[in-house]
Amino acid sequence: MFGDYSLSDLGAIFAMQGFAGLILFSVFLLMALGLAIIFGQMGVINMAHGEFMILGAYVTWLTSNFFQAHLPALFGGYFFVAMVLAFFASGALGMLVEWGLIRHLYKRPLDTLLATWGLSLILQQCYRSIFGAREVGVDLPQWMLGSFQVTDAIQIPINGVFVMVLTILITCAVAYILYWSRWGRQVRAVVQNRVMAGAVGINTEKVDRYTFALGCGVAGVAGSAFTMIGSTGPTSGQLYIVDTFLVVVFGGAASLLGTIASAFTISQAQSTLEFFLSGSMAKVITLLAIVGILMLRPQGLFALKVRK
Amino acid sequence: MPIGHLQKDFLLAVEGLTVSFDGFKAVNNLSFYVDENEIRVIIGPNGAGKTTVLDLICGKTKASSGSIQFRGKELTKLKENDIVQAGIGRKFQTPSIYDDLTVFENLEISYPRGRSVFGALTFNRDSAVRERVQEVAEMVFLKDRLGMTADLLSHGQKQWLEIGMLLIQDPDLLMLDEPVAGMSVSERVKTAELLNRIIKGRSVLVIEHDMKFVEDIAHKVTVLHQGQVLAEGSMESVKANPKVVEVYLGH
Amino acid sequence: MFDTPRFANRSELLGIAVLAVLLLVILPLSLDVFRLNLVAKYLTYSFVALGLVLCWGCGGILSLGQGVFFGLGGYCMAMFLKLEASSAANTKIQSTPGIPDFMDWNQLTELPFFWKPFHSLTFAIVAVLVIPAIFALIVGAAMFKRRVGGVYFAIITQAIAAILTILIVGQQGYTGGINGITDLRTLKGWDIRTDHAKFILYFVEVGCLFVCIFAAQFIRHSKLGRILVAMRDKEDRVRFSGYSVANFKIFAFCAAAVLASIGGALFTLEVGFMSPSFVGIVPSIEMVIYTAVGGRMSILGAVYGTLIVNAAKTSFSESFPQLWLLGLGALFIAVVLAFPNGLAGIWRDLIQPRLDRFSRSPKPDAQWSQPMADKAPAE
Amino acid sequence: MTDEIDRDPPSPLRRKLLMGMAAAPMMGMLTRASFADVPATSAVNTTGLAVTDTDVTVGILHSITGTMAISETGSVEAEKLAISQINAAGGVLGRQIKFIQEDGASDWPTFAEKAKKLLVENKCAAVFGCWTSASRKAVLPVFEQYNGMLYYPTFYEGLEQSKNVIYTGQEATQQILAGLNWINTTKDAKTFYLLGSDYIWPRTSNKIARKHIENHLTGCKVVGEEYFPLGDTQFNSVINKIKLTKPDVIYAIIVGGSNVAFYKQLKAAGIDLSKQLLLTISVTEDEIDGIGGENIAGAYACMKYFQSLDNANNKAFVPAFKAMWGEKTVIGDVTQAAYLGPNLWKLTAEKAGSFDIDKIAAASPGVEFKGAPEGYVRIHENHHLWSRTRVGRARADGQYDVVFETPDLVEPNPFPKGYQ
Repeated sequence: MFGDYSLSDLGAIFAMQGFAGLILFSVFLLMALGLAIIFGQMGVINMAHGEFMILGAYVTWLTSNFFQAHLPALFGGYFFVAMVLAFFASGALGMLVEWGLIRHLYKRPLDTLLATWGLSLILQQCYRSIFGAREVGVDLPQWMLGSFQVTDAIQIPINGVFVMVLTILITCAVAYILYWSRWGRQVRAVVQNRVMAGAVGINTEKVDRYTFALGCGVAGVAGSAFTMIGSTGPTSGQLYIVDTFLVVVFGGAASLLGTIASAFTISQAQSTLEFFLSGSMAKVITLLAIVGILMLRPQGLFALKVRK
Repeated sequence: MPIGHLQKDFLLAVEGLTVSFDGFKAVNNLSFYVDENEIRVIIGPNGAGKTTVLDLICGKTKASSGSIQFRGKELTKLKENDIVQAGIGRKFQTPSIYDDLTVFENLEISYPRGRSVFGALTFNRDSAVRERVQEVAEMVFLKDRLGMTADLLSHGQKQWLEIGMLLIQDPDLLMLDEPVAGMSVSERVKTAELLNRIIKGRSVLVIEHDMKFVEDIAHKVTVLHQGQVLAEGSMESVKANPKVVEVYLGH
Repeated sequence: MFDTPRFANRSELLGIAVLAVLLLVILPLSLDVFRLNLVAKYLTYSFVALGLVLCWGCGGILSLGQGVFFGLGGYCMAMFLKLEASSAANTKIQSTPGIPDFMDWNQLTELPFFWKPFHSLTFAIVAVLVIPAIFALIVGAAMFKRRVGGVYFAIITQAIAAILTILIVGQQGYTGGINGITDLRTLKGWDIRTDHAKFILYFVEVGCLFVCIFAAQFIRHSKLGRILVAMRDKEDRVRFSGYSVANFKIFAFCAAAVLASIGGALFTLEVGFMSPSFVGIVPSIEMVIYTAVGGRMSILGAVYGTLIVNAAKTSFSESFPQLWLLGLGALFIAVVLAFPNGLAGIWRDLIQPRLDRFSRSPKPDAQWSQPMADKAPAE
Repeated sequence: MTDEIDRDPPSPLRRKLLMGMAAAPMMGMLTRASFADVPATSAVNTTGLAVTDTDVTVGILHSITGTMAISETGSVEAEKLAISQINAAGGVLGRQIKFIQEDGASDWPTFAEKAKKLLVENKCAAVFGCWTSASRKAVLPVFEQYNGMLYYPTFYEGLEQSKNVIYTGQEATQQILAGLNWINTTKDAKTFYLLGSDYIWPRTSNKIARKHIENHLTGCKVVGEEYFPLGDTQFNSVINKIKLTKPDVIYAIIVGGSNVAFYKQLKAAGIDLSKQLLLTISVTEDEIDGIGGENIAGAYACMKYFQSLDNANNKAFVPAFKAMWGEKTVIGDVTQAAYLGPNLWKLTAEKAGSFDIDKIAAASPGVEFKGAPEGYVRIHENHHLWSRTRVGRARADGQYDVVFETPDLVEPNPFPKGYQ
């Protein structure tokens, strides 16, 4: 298929294709980070993860409307405000859900799956009742549209770069919180031995609640960022859920590094396959490969061998 | 200890056994031998690798290197259920019984018949099964609890139930991980009595911290420290061993 | 005292009898054919729920891909019916008469090789029973031998459901794509669309259901059933009692797959088409909730749970569709939080004791198998 | 949604069934024709449909929950508007239209179940509904078996014709051929890249487009054809392929949430739709709402109706729609086609002088609706509509500028020779 093209054309395409893979990687990672916290650290299977993301997207939409109506001069910067709001909105909902639902189910992980599935149905219907059944279009500030012209043939989408930078920042923040902060140590202590952590004076309830809220908040930011590349509707969240879980599981649930590596592997595989095959087949082959590898290595890519 | 391979027919021969978890050698080049009808107690400070040794023998953990031979059969390559069928029974540290089933059903499941899928599907609770269950239940002091859900038993009764489940399997080598931990004094006495009764005709490998209990039952004691054998011999000789004293008091 | 009932204990026999009266007498007499056909449609899901009781309730293996097996069974049956409906005479306006219409639209000029055996009803029925079993065997063996379990198994089955959906939708020349296989008309010349046929099919289905209930009861009350429960509790203990845990899990998973597949095949007969919307994740999870509502350990509960949830869904959604979704979501949460044993648990904990007090009859074995379900399983 | 005219409920059961159903504004009753003009029920209804001396019941069957609710909401709104307008003008054959709305829940078997209910239990004289091909395929056997009448609003792939269905949207050749001819002649486009969501409508439409491009447009060729799973949101790879092949025209039939992702990513990748030709048949004003006007401005869409259409009918229709459903709602091609359904049914019933399904089916060919917002439509022998095809160019405000319209009505041809 490359016979007819000049070398420089091909070079440009490979550069952009590599970049497309990187954007997909950022998207996957951003989707998966929140879940990596909730599922990886807490063992809770949050099937409503997509709906938390969409909450972030709706918050972004509301913020953009507010800025358009009341602060048109500051519209260029509304996105940053929106992301912060999305974080807190999804985080707050997360806290509420943890309090009302999740904390009763820590000993029954499979049941969290069913309960959060119910939650996702409720949230979808709420979005539909509140925001309408149609999709909403989020207007982006002008500077986020378009692309950098690197050479004649290579264009780098600005919003792609934005998502990548955002992903790097959030990943670093999450890594810092989980692995270097005092609070992160408490989280891991609670995960490893709830009773003991409680006995040494860690407020396990609070740690649970804030961990869950953090995961949901990160999902909200992800949803906010995805308004740049995807749709915002009551059921949009469902599009992400299978991919997200596979990324986390494939990486080895408890390992942040694993999540990063698995997002990278899956995104590169899919993006490359998409270039050579049709979109549908690329998806099927990627999923099959993941399932196959998980069967061979059920603990995921990066799992510690632990003594039980 | 040299790996002198004596041509004596040991029941269990563990040689050069090593396992490492991410570089940490929980068991390091360990060798020991158990005779027919011997009661061997393994003692050692926390983290010495005692439970890991049992895990390795029964297949729960795979060895990094070394061999475990049971009646001349290499166990390190076998699956857990095949190891059991070869004649090894294992009791876990915390009572591992089926909370949702009755005492009768708990014992029945361990009855060594109908272990394949279709065997289990067509398994018939005939008089042989019932008699054997009654017999074992009597041995482990649970005769009048047969219809009760196992969940409702006391801690000590759960330990006995698990021992009963092993008895009904009738293994040649019985491995017990802290069988009297968490028991009251009277339960402890009863358990010692029980063990003394059931060891007839089989070998037993016990992990225990309770020195009084160890002295009561042990033929031979192996002291583990940092995954290796520190000392081995009769209880008296081990107690007199300065290295053992150092390890125990040093901690 | 310790005689196992081979199929059912007294209270279960009573439950089966009540169900038989309900399905064979009360519903057919009180409902018109349209509503009876709806009941028949719900009952096809209860086959899936039966399988889930064995595999999830007893064995602790949560599969979120039961739709795959429901779909496989349904498609096997639909392929046979479609071929019968696509006789050369019926399809003479096509560019290639004698092949299903969707193939013609996709420029296929010849019947694909894997469709050919489905000219035979016998083959189709065998396929309904065997293909899902083989598929479950492959998936189950690959996973359980590697000790993939719990959450991971659930997520992987979900991924499998996603893969199969994309494949069916994408290969529309061979599968009918997103439309599914529609416009099925006759079974060996017998028009399955008439009211009379629907009526007869209903009874055929109820017959199949009772056969499956008895089979499930047999498994449940065999030692294998107890091993499944034991495995859910303490997998290691079972392993160290000399059982190959993987084989038992594979068996439970295969049994659930075959039950789901029978349900799917009957669905195709009752409804007259099969579509990939059943293969996906959403219906698979909904079927889990039917089981949970009925009581995940209770075989009869699964049937009642399926009937009740679906009846509620239909009647609510006719008037308040929005409310229904909220209601379904709330039901999921309520069942998980407050009634982990579902209807069966409510019956046992609240209703039966009162009945017993009422009748004051001694009931030596009525409680026989109940202790198993006493508490929510801790996975 | 529950303001109903139900003055004389026949039975409590029936009343229950009608709960949740909406009906026309009260003024409908005031302007009703005098009773003398109303033909007797026994004359207009010989087959036991739900027709009384004062009213006639129809069904509305769309997804209002699930993924398809996004698309189908507009159709429900249009059908309700049409019904209320007809009622206000005196109803059909002197009878007010009552409707029962059912939710297909984006699930095809549910559509079949609800269709059956509407026909068997409610005896609806007509049903307005369905959106996706899959839902129509699921209900078609039901309508044929129980002899109902379905008015189906969506543009679709063709290859179907039924006595029991009136297709008020365009079939594929109507929608596709004129647009390709136009872009070939006016823009001198020679190479086409075909894209689609992976299901029957995009695949069949692209097949027709490919045959037309290869066999009927001289010197033109297809340089790529790609399909994506429904709901896919990642298009960067295919966008790179497009950049590599540099087609004159991107021919896109992507639907649902994927649409939004596709156009946003296209824009972000620096493909400027004011320079790169893009022709779509799947993006109506409804979809632009979700995509965002600035992301798709410059693209061409080929269909039969745009909200900005400049004719007297449309100038009455758009304000009426907005008055009923809000100033911000937009009207897309399918919404307009859904509006035709009740009107065509009314005209047909009046022509036939009966509600009987067989008489409606027989009377349908030739029925003209001169008040159609799209201008003028007429039912063809094959139960599809004669209609004009138009090309619009998307503006940043989410509307289309109509840049081309076929001079004559295009004949519907659901089984096009040479395109199969």
